[in-house]
Amino acid sequence: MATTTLTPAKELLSGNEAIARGALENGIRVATGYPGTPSTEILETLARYDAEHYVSWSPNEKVALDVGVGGALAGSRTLVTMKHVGLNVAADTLMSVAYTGVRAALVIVTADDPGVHSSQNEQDNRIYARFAEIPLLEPSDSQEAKDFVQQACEISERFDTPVLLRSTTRLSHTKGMVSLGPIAPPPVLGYERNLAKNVLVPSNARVRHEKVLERSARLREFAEESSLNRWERGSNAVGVITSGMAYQYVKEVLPEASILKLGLIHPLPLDLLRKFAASVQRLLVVEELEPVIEEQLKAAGIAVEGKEFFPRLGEFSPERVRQGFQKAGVLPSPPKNMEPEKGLAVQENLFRPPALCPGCPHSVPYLVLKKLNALVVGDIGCYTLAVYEPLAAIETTLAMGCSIGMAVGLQKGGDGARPIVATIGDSTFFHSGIPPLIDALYNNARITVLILDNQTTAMTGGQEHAGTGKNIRGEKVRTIEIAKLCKALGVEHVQGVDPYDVAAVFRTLKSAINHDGVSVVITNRPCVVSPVTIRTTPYAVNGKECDACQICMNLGCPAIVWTEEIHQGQHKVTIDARTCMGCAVCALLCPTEAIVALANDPARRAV
Amino acid sequence: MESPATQNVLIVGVGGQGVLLASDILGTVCLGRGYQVKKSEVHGMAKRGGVVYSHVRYGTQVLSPTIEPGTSDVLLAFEPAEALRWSKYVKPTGTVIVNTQKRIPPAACQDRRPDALTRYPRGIEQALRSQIEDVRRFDAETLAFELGDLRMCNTVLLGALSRVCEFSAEEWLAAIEKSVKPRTAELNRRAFLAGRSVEFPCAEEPQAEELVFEKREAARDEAPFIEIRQNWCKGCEICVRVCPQNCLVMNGSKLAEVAKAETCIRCMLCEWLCPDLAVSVH
Amino acid sequence: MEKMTKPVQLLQGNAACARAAIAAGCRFYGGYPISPSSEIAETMAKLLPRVGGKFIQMEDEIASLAAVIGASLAGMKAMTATSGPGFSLMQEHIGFACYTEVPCVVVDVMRGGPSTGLPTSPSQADVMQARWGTHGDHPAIALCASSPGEVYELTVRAFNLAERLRTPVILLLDEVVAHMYEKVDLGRLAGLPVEDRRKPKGAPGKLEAYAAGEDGVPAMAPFGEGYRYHVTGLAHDSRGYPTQDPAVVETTQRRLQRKVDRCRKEIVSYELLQCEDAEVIVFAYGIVAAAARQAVRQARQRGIRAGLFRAITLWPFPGEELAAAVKQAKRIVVAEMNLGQMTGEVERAVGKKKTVKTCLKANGEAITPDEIFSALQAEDACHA
Amino acid sequence: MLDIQKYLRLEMFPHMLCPGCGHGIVLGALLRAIHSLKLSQDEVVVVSGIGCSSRLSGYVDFDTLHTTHGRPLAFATGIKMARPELTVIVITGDGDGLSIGGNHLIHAARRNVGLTCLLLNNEIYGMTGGQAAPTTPLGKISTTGPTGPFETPFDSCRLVEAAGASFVARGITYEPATLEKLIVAAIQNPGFSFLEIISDCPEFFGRFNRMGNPADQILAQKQNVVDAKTAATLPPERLKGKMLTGILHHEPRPEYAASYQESIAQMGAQAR
Amino acid sequence: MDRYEIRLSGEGGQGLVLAGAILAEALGIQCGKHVAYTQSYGPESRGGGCRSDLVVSDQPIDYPICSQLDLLLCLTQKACDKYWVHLKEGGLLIVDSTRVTRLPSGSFEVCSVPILRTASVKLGREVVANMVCLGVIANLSGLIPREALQKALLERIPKGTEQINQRALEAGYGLTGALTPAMAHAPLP
Repeated sequence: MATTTLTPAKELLSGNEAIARGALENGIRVATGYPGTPSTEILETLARYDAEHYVSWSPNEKVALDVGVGGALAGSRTLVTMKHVGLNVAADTLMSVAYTGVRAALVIVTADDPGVHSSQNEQDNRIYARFAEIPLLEPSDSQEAKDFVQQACEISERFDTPVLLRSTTRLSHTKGMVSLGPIAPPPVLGYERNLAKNVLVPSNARVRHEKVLERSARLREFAEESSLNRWERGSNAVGVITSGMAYQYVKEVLPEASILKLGLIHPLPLDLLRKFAASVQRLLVVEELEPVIEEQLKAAGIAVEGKEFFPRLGEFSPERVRQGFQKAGVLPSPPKNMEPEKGLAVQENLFRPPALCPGCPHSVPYLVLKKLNALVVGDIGCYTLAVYEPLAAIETTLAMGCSIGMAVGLQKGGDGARPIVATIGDSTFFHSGIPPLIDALYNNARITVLILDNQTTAMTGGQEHAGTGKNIRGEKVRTIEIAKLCKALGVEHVQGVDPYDVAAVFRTLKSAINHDGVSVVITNRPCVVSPVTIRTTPYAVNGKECDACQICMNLGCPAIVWTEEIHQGQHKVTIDARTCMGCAVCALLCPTEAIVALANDPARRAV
Repeated sequence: MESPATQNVLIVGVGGQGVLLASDILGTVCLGRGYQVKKSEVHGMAKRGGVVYSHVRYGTQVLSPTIEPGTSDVLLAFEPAEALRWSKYVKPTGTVIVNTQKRIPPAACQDRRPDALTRYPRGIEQALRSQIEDVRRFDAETLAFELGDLRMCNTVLLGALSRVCEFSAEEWLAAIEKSVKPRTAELNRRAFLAGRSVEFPCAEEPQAEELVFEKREAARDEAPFIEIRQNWCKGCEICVRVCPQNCLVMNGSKLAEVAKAETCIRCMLCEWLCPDLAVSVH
Repeated sequence: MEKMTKPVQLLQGNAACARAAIAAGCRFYGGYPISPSSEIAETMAKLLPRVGGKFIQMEDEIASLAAVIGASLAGMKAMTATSGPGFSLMQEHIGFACYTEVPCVVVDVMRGGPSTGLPTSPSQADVMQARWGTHGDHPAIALCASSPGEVYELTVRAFNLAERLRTPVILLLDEVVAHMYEKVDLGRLAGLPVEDRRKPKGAPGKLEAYAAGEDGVPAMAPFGEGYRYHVTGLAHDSRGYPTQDPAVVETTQRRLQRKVDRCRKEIVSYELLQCEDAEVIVFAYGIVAAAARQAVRQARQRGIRAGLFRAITLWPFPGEELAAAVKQAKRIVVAEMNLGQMTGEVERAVGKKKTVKTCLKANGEAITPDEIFSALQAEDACHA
Repeated sequence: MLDIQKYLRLEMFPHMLCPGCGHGIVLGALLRAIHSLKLSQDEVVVVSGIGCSSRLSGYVDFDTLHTTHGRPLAFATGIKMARPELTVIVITGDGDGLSIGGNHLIHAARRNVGLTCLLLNNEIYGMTGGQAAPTTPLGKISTTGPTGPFETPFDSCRLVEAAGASFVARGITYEPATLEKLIVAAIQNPGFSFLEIISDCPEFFGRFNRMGNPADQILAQKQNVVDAKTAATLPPERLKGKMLTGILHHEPRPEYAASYQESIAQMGAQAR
Repeated sequence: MDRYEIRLSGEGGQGLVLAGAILAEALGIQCGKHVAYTQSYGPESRGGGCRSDLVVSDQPIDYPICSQLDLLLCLTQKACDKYWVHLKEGGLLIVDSTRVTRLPSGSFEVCSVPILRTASVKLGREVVANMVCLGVIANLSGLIPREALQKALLERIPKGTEQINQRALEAGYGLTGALTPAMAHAPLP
């Protein structure tokens, strides 16, 4: 982990840490964002540095970008971070700030997730750059990640444009060596009143659109010259156009090829590309996800190959890139693999899906909702994991904050056969749950909104938010109370419940479901792993008493597993004291005296 | 084709086992030597009982942050099934170091019906050995526990790893000290040394067993039959609520009804907890 | 043991009661100490185990009668003994025994009341309690002895009636009778017949526990012998199962009444002394009847044509018998150690044409022969 | 598998208890316990008092005695004395057993007469419509304690143990298998065995105190209990407000009816 | 013999209940007469007073309670003060000479003898005063043959105490030895 006090010349930094470092070295004064894997650590790293810069979590990406735009207009270099889908939320602002331009630099980090490691889709945000007509930079290792921040700032200010800096999960989460530079104090340019530029009334907007196109033209010229794009000469048999992480794989797999490594993805240096194309016998584009470069090249009349060999789906890896080159005939085909089928069967059966943590306060509400036969409209957060067996309670998950609005629609358009419950986390509620709740109230929906308030942004590792009473730096700030907020909006039925009290959860949810109108239930237990671990005395199974009814296993708690001992055809269970958090819910459910608290934690011994 | 100097170490385990800290320490050791290092992992599910892995590559030049299958020099597995899952990444001449303590995921036990597969296999050791010659298995957790804290398991495993890497014990210990909380530095040091001093094979090897996912056997030949005497049932909902298999539902007359008899595991809770004695499981 | 076999013994009333109970087959006694009945318990505690019976001192009178009913259900003839305050506590279970038709004998040694009253002084103020102390309708059988020898006889009879009719039978004594010693000829009394409850015929099986024949008395199976039936104090049907069906409830109520009514002749007993030509007849029972007997002799010596009707069975009230006995008499003097509890019954029985006077005393002292003699002489009632 | 119907008076079903009444669960556990002890139906007597719980005696095919309010132990004492060979089980409620019948309870315990007393505690008077019981917890609503009683409730197990019972245990209806085992152990103890069973009254206690439906209530039971074996290892702060379950006291001593029988034999008399 | 009423009175511990029972046994069982024997009970006995009453008759006894005493024995002043009024005309009052010092006067005969002192000093056991009483009563009343009384005594007393009780009985006879039954009715010196 990077530390602030000692600054050696080189450090092992993840892509995200490197971006943060880049921001510090380049005088970023305002940094905002909303947590989202794989972007989260950028702001977290920034917040750990004790400097003048302002770092904050915003309730959502659009707000973060708005703050960022303001920061830039005020004359401070600004960094706004989010995951790929976050940019959809911020897209409204993005599309227009592209018109107004910035005063100081506005760098927007979009962290894409090829392979969908931790997201709801694998959209390719390079397309946003074309859409908004703004530049997009794509580093391919930690060093570049840092360096590109500087470039991005300079481009942003030179061309008066917001700049997208695209990372991917692999880049963000790979640690590599980074040479460190001095941390620069952030300058402030000061605000400048400019109504024609900053007020997008139609008459101004029409003018600004023109300016955007002019800017694009200048940017294209810049691209041809920029050091961001690098021609690595090699064999002229094959030329490869690539960028980002794919570049590393290409280098690994096909080190002898000529490579045009693009750092500036939009706009493309078409002249340079033509020259490169002309220099090689065969031209391939190796890009993760969408054929963004490939199609532009084809549109420009440059003959390239790409997506016919390299998949549009999923994350690249050296072997996938190798397979692509093999498919393209660039590399010899491998001998037939030995017994791939057997290997596959083993992989399929080696079952270890992610699950809600031991002691997770979300488990019981979903256990209950399933029993209540509710149509559970999910949202984005850890609780999405309740879609898996055994909880298997969630029936839809779409995007941040969708649950409440969808619930309204499901109710209004539905047959009323099942109660409709939107489940949403505290952070997601602040992100984009409030307007749809207003909609539900305004339009008199008959839905229940279950706000799973675990007092953190758990899925991304425990970030603070408006409801936690602390800011990103851990300083005490105002708490926005969800219950009060709901009541203020006009929700008549607002109830809190302890999610570890199974009976209370049943009781509360049932009464909420029976309420004719919008009802809100708010759970009150904190996440047991983030931001701090809450571990009490673990529980254990007294095998003698266990009747193998498996009711405890319905919680899906990872600490509870089968033993070899069989009772009436069923496995008895045991609790892994190493992972048990001591929430006691399984003990509450156990219909015998089998699950008991341990006086002494067997996982730890006095040292 | 790849740089002969590049070394690949794949560290795998289950969320919460300390895989990432272990790979951080390895990265720091490499950095100390002035090597190029890349260390790649995916966060997010790490704390959620899911699969956790970290690719560590070091040498004079490192390009791809991830390791290609069949090219890893070492696989350091915190869990046997994870060792099996990632074993294809290891060179046949490579080394597998594996902690023998199993972490059976509940999902592997979720299907409670007869004939269902338990999705955690037997015979992992045998399967590993059939692919890689140098398999070093030991109970790192017990060793850690005996040292005073189960969580030292990752450091114990690093100790075992240190025997197959080129770095000296001093280099490792310096990196460990840098990476852990001062409070636990001494314990970590002892854990590392304990792991380092393990000689392989360290214990009796288990009997060779074919890799197999076991099928559950039915307790009885005939399938369970749930009988609900509707005229006795008063609709209190208890049976519906307690059934772990969700076999029962409340019907339109607000009485209990069998919905999914086939999932019944004959746990008897519905019969035992029916206050109206209206339910019998045959 | 030797004493038990000696034919003529000097016996206390309470001891005679205990001896008689054992002779009648009683093998269970549950009780709680209370003056002036305690010697019954003491004697039972000593004697019962010698005949294989069980004695238990319970925590109160309520529990005592409960245990008695339990033991009776389990097949043992059973009894308890108490005095006024304890008798009050037993009322609920007397009702229970009536309704569930469990034979048992309750001895009430009457003492001065109300409340704790006069624990060691005689009284006859529980006679109405014996009839109406419980709630609800049911027949009552109460016998009253006036000497230790009679205590013995009536105890045996109480058991016989209880067993024959499956109902609790109350034996009323008073402090004087209970505590006095008299010669009792056990040899003669040993010959008294003993009756046992009728058990169901045939092997155990499904038993309609409260189905009765002509006599209205269902056969009674002891617990633990395979008949497996239900006993409840709730209104129940012939199976013993609770019911609220008015027809069934009414049928049961009437049967309970009828089974006693039809045996009335066998139950009712009394003693007449010189009533044939009497102008004035004393109605008395218990120890008062002893005083009355002396008073009647005194009166006859003085030329007054006096007679005595001594009620032995108090409930069912020997009304018809009394009416027949006093046919020729002009006046009836009711002498009792209370404020006239039986007087109303007597008035009802003899009709309005007869003058009914009273000789009452409720101060803890026994009515003396002189007091009754005065009443016989006087036109007006003598309130001693 | 046991067909519980063998032990029932089928013609009495469905029983009269309210939907979700915990007492029915106890009935099942009791029958399974009797079955597992291989007791013949002819050697079991079930005695009960008055109240919802006490209605159970009517539904089982043994010799059964439904007595008066609070007195079943006294009746049962008579039965056990008369026939010590019988297994006499007393079913009573918290009002029946602890209020009106409290005296009988402590004396039965003291006497150590061989009865198995199941006290079904639903913390309220159910049969009469939800009045305060001697077990109603502080602050809980009843019709005669509309703002919650100010009286401290009984801990019946401690009471009975102090009174000298040789076996004292507590179970909950949510643990039917454990309950069965406790009943078996209680019956096997030769002396007076007391088993308090925490049961639910959804109709009154649950409704008045907003505890949800029967299923909610039964699930809530474990919130308030800790089993005694575990409790012994836990620090006091973790036991605060919790009731102990399991066998709380077991110290066999001579059983009353058997001792009496023996003394009869010593006198050379023949019993019955 | 017609109805004859005897009352033994004194205080608790003086054994008068047993004395009454022996008397009843002797008269009823040994002599074949009708007897009705009653005692005082309860608080009265605990409060110090003790009384046992005996009605004897050749005919069946109608009324078992004493009201006109033929013989009254008083071992305390209190008993004497309380009961002497029930003495029949011509009845016999026997008192302990040490405890009863204020003698009532009336148309009855009084016999004052040192019963208690005889038991404590002469026999060394005050508890046998009741047997001394029996001797006195038997001797003065002439109701009971000596053998009947002795037999009844053996019937009722605890085993092992026969000798001392017999000696006490004899002492009772001896105390009033000079007085014949006939003389009993004469006032004593």
